[in-house]
Amino acid sequence: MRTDLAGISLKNPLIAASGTFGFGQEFGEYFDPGILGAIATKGLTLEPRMGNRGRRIHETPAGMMNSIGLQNPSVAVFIAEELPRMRSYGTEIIANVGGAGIEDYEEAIELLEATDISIIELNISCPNVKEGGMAFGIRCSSARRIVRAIRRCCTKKLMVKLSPNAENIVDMAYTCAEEGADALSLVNTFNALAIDIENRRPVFNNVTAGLSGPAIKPIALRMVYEVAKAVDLPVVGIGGISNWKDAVEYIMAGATAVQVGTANFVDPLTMPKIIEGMQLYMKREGIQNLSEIRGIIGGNHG
Amino acid sequence: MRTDLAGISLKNPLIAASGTFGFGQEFGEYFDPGILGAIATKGLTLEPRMGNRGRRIHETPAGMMNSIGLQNPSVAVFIAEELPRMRSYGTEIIANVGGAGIEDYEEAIELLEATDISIIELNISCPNVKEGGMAFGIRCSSARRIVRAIRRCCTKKLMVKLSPNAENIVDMAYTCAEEGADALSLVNTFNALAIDIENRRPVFNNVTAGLSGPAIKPIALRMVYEVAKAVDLPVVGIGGISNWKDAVEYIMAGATAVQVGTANFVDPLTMPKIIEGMQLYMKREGIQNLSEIRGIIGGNHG
Amino acid sequence: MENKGYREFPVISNEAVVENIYRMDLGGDFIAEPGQFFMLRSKGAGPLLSRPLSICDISQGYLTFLYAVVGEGTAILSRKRPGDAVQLLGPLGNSYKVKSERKTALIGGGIGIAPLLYIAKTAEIKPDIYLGFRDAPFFEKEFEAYAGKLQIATETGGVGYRGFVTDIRNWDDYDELFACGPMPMLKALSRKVVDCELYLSLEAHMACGIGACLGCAVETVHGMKRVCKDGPIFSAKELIL
Amino acid sequence: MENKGYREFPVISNEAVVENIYRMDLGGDFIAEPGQFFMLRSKGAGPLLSRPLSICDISQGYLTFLYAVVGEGTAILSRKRPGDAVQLLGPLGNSYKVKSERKTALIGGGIGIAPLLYIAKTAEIKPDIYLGFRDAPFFEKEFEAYAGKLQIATETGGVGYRGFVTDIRNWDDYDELFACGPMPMLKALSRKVVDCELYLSLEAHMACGIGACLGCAVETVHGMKRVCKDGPIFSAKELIL
Ligand SMILES: Cc1cc2nc3c(=O)[nH]c(=O)nc-3n(C[C@H](O)[C@H](O)[C@H](O)COP(=O)(O)OP(=O)(O)OC[C@H]3O[C@@H](n4cnc5c(N)ncnc54)[C@H](O)[C@@H]3O)c2cc1C
Ligand SMILES: Cc1cc2nc3c(=O)[nH]c(=O)nc-3n(C[C@H](O)[C@H](O)[C@H](O)COP(=O)(O)OP(=O)(O)OC[C@H]3O[C@@H](n4cnc5c(N)ncnc54)[C@H](O)[C@@H]3O)c2cc1C
Ligand SMILES: Cc1cc2nc3c(=O)[nH]c(=O)nc-3n(C[C@H](O)[C@H](O)[C@H](O)COP(=O)(O)O)c2cc1C
Ligand SMILES: Cc1cc2nc3c(=O)[nH]c(=O)nc-3n(C[C@H](O)[C@H](O)[C@H](O)COP(=O)(O)O)c2cc1C
Ligand code: FES
Ligand code: FES
Repeated sequence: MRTDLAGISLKNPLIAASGTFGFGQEFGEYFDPGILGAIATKGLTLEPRMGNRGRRIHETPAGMMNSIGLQNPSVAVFIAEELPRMRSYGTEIIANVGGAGIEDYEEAIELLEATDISIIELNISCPNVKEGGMAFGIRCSSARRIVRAIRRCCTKKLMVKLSPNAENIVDMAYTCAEEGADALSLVNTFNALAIDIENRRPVFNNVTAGLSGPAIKPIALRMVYEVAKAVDLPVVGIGGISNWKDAVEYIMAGATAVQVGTANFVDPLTMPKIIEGMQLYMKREGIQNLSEIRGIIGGNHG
Repeated sequence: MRTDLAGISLKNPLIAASGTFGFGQEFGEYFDPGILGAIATKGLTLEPRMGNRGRRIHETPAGMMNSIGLQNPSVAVFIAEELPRMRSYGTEIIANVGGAGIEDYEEAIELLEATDISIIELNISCPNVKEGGMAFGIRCSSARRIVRAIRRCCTKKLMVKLSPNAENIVDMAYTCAEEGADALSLVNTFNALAIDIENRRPVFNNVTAGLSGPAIKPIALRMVYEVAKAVDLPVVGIGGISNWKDAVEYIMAGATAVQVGTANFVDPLTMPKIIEGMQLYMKREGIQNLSEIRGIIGGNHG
Repeated sequence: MENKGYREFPVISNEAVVENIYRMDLGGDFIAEPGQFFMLRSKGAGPLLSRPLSICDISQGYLTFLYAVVGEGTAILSRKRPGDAVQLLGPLGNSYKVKSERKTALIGGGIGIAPLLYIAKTAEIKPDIYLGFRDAPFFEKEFEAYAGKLQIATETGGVGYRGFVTDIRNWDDYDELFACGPMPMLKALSRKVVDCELYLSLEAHMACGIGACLGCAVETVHGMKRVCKDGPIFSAKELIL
Repeated sequence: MENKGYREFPVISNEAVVENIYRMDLGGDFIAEPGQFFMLRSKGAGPLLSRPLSICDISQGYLTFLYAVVGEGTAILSRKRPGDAVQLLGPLGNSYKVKSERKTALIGGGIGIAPLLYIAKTAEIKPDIYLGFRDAPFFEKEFEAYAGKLQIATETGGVGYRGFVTDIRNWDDYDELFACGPMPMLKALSRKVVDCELYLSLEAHMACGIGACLGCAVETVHGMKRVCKDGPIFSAKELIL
């Protein structure tokens, strides 16, 4: 299942999604993270962040909302304390970078430039931080500014993570492609609302929070399909993937690789199970290489 | 629970959503449709439509996708054959109108002008017909054209039904308000994709289809909240409402009334149960009028 | 107008008759016509939509379903044990009666044999019954008491006629045929039958089961019809398959 | 590193001890520390996320949970019958041991009494136990064998001390206190206790239970900590409640 993602060769197309796999350590108790195609780190920012106060998790039908607020120890601490251990897993590490203003992003990237990480995932789509974050991911004009700025200082592979709240996901993808992104990953969480009717106020202090999980899969899959068909970049599909069938759907929609998020919480062994399931599936169907089915429903890949 | 919707007085804020309640007849076997605040008809078009071929229904986690394709007997046949019976229920009838081009919409409205129906729900958001339909509901400029044209020929209350696929739901709401809409209802279904991996093709002939049900509620609720806060029109909340608590959440987000769709399929008695549940809730909480809680989480209503 | 909706019934027994095929008996006094179906679900757990299942049999005090485990909904069903409860809406759909003045055969393929038992049991005169299976037959003994002639076909030839049940014979010496099974079987039968009335019981993906969603539409010479409300039984002449 | 994850265990019994409070026993040989918890769910049905439940007791061949039915997840749990199975991940979190050299009291409020039993049972020396209830006490007899002193408080005064369990006495003559219960109770206790070591077992909404999602974060003087991984037991001194 070896997969080429923008020139980086992954063992397989299964990537742990940012913010759902920590820095890998917790899952090490359950399986060897080295079997994964890659791990995207928890969203990193220039300065350490303690994240949001109040409720952070709310369950919804077949989904969950979160308002973690990019709690992280900072890029510098990540590089010093987490990266060496993550390196030892023997899988590709993708640094997911968030931020408030363009300068923050730039400085964070600069620090990462000095490491041996080969892929940066630029999170312009986190709905849970007040300043910056998702704001960049809604309109093409803002996205263009940040991708252009980051591209200038980033010699690593640059994967831009798109928000499903973007006004037009395909235009957004074009914009990122034009500004030199090497790959796109989508989707981040959907902006959503839950109300605590007993107390007559929003469940979350920030009012809205990000929806993820199986509930969003049909919408996310449609977006991945549209983007993969439209742009000539590798697309990493994300959203509600819980089993190997979901992963195969994304590949058939045109995704080069996939990320698994919420499902890691539901069962820490989700990802090894998906890898195994896909291997069996490929064997059963006589598929040598996923390119035989990639985009087979009508994308431009495969 | 009497509710004023743009000057029309409804018994209560519970409206059967278009396309999920037929013309009421089927539910008459289970309860008296006269207890509802209103019934929105199946989407009507100028010409009869047989709808889409192939699979029309696909279940998803906590949701469903449909690709019915506006199957309906035409506005004229509706007026002649269905409306008289619907009138006998003694509840408000809302004519939901779809169409391909602006002229179709206009002619359909003209026919309805000659009836005693007081509310038209303009469906600019159906994702399941190739021409027209949702196309109008994505960008403000197209929405403006159609709402303006319809407003000119429509003396009834005009409620525009928004698509969650709109590029910017708040701008869309402003646009409709500017063009003279009397009310807004949202959301219609989310454009979504499902793939039949065995046969390596989309489940639906039209490739994409509309996602509805509890899965979408958190996103739809957020949109209703944003729109109710932004515009000075009554907003009818739709999306995943399955029980009285969901309905109360929408009211607290700022909705004047709510529509129940998919949940009618899950249990034909959903709507009477919601009405009863809300009555008990109001009694328990000492709420005389829903305006006491409407928009209480921070909208401009109540 | 009754305020009925979904009602809960206790599981009396729920056992595999062969691998992946279960028979479930629910306690209650059921009144329904042969050929009808119920929408079925678990209480507060499992998928959003209910699953349609045909009436296989009704006896004093209980109702029988015969079902194949094909996905999540039927898997959950198969884990029900005596004393658990399931919720039913129905009976739904139209029905079919074998009439004494018509020489009738019932033809079932695979799990499509389910509705034939109650149809045979309520017949005015014993119909001939033809049951087709991929490999090993199941549940066929239950039909013995109610069949004029009972004939089995298996594709592998292990039991009875080797091949498709539709190829067992020429059907035109019957006045009337009733068939239920996979679509290719129903299509094959439609093509073969020339001179007798053929009724087909159809399946379709359903959301509501009561005629409201138009999800189960099937094309007929009289326009679109709903499998749940106008069917599930249609005259083959009327269908555009 | 073991490839463990969720494992299935059979329900041996599952009965209401009073209205809405259930005791569930699961069969198996469990090894866990007092104060730890499990993430628990049904197989292939029910909500997406698992529910955290404390270890109430472990005996030869079985594990006991004591839980309140508050929503969908616990309602589904309450319908499980002997022979059904549930899936568990764990044991998870840190633990708490009553040490012989420290004069210790365990204080529980409402369903917060659940973890106290196994803590008392595994204590090096019998702790004093104080249990508070709204109205009628429940499960209190189970503690008798393991308590130095056992005292009950009820808000209505029906049994034992009338009022909050936190107000039963001055706590400062204990060396150490362990408390579990609703947040207002824990806060009240934190304010009252001056001179002894206070440990609190916290609750938080959890997605993963293994430290990955950061959903259960709680603010401490050493920054954000995770209730599931760094807790559920924290020294009151370190918490910013
Ligand atoms: C009128 C009618 C009567 C039926 N009677 C029987 C019967 O007596 N015994 C029996 O074993 N089966 C019967 N079926 C088929 C049965 O409904 C499906 O096998 C069942 O719904 C599959 O559910 P699942 O969750 O296990 O499968 P999944 O494939 O996981 O289901 C996914 C979705 O597709 C729908 N679906 C899948 N297969 C079918 C199908 N063949 N027909 C309709 N919807 C389907 C499900 O209802 C569900 O919404 C009948 C179908 C209809 C329409
Ligand atoms: C470490 C730990 C140990 C616990 N031990 C016990 C115990 O032994 N006995 C017991 O009765 N309860 C215990 N709880 C609380 C128990 O987890 C909740 O009552 C339960 O999750 C409610 O689920 P529900 O679906 O019935 O309620 P719902 O309110 O419908 O649940 C909705 C969501 O909120 C979460 N949730 C609701 N209440 C709580 C809560 N108090 N704490 C954490 N999450 C919550 C649920 O897990 C679910 O994700 C413990 C909680 C934690 C964190
Ligand atoms: C608890 C949680 C934390 C997340 N944190 C981040 C983050 O820090 N950076 C980021 O780019 N995405 C973050 N995400 C988004 C996920 O990476 C993923 O895009 C999203 O959850 C959709 O995938 P899923 O449905 O598989 O969960 C987070 C998601 C969850 C649920
Ligand atoms: C089967 C089906 C048919 C529908 N047909 C129409 C329609 O004809 N016109 C329309 O405006 N909306 C139609 N809708 C959308 C619903 O009215 C509603 O906006 C949507 O389903 C979201 O609400 P829900 O989550 O409660 O179902 C249809 C929805 C479904 C599921
Ligand atoms: S299933 Fe809804 S109309 Fe037939
Ligand atoms: S529940 Fe996920 S980190 Fe604690």
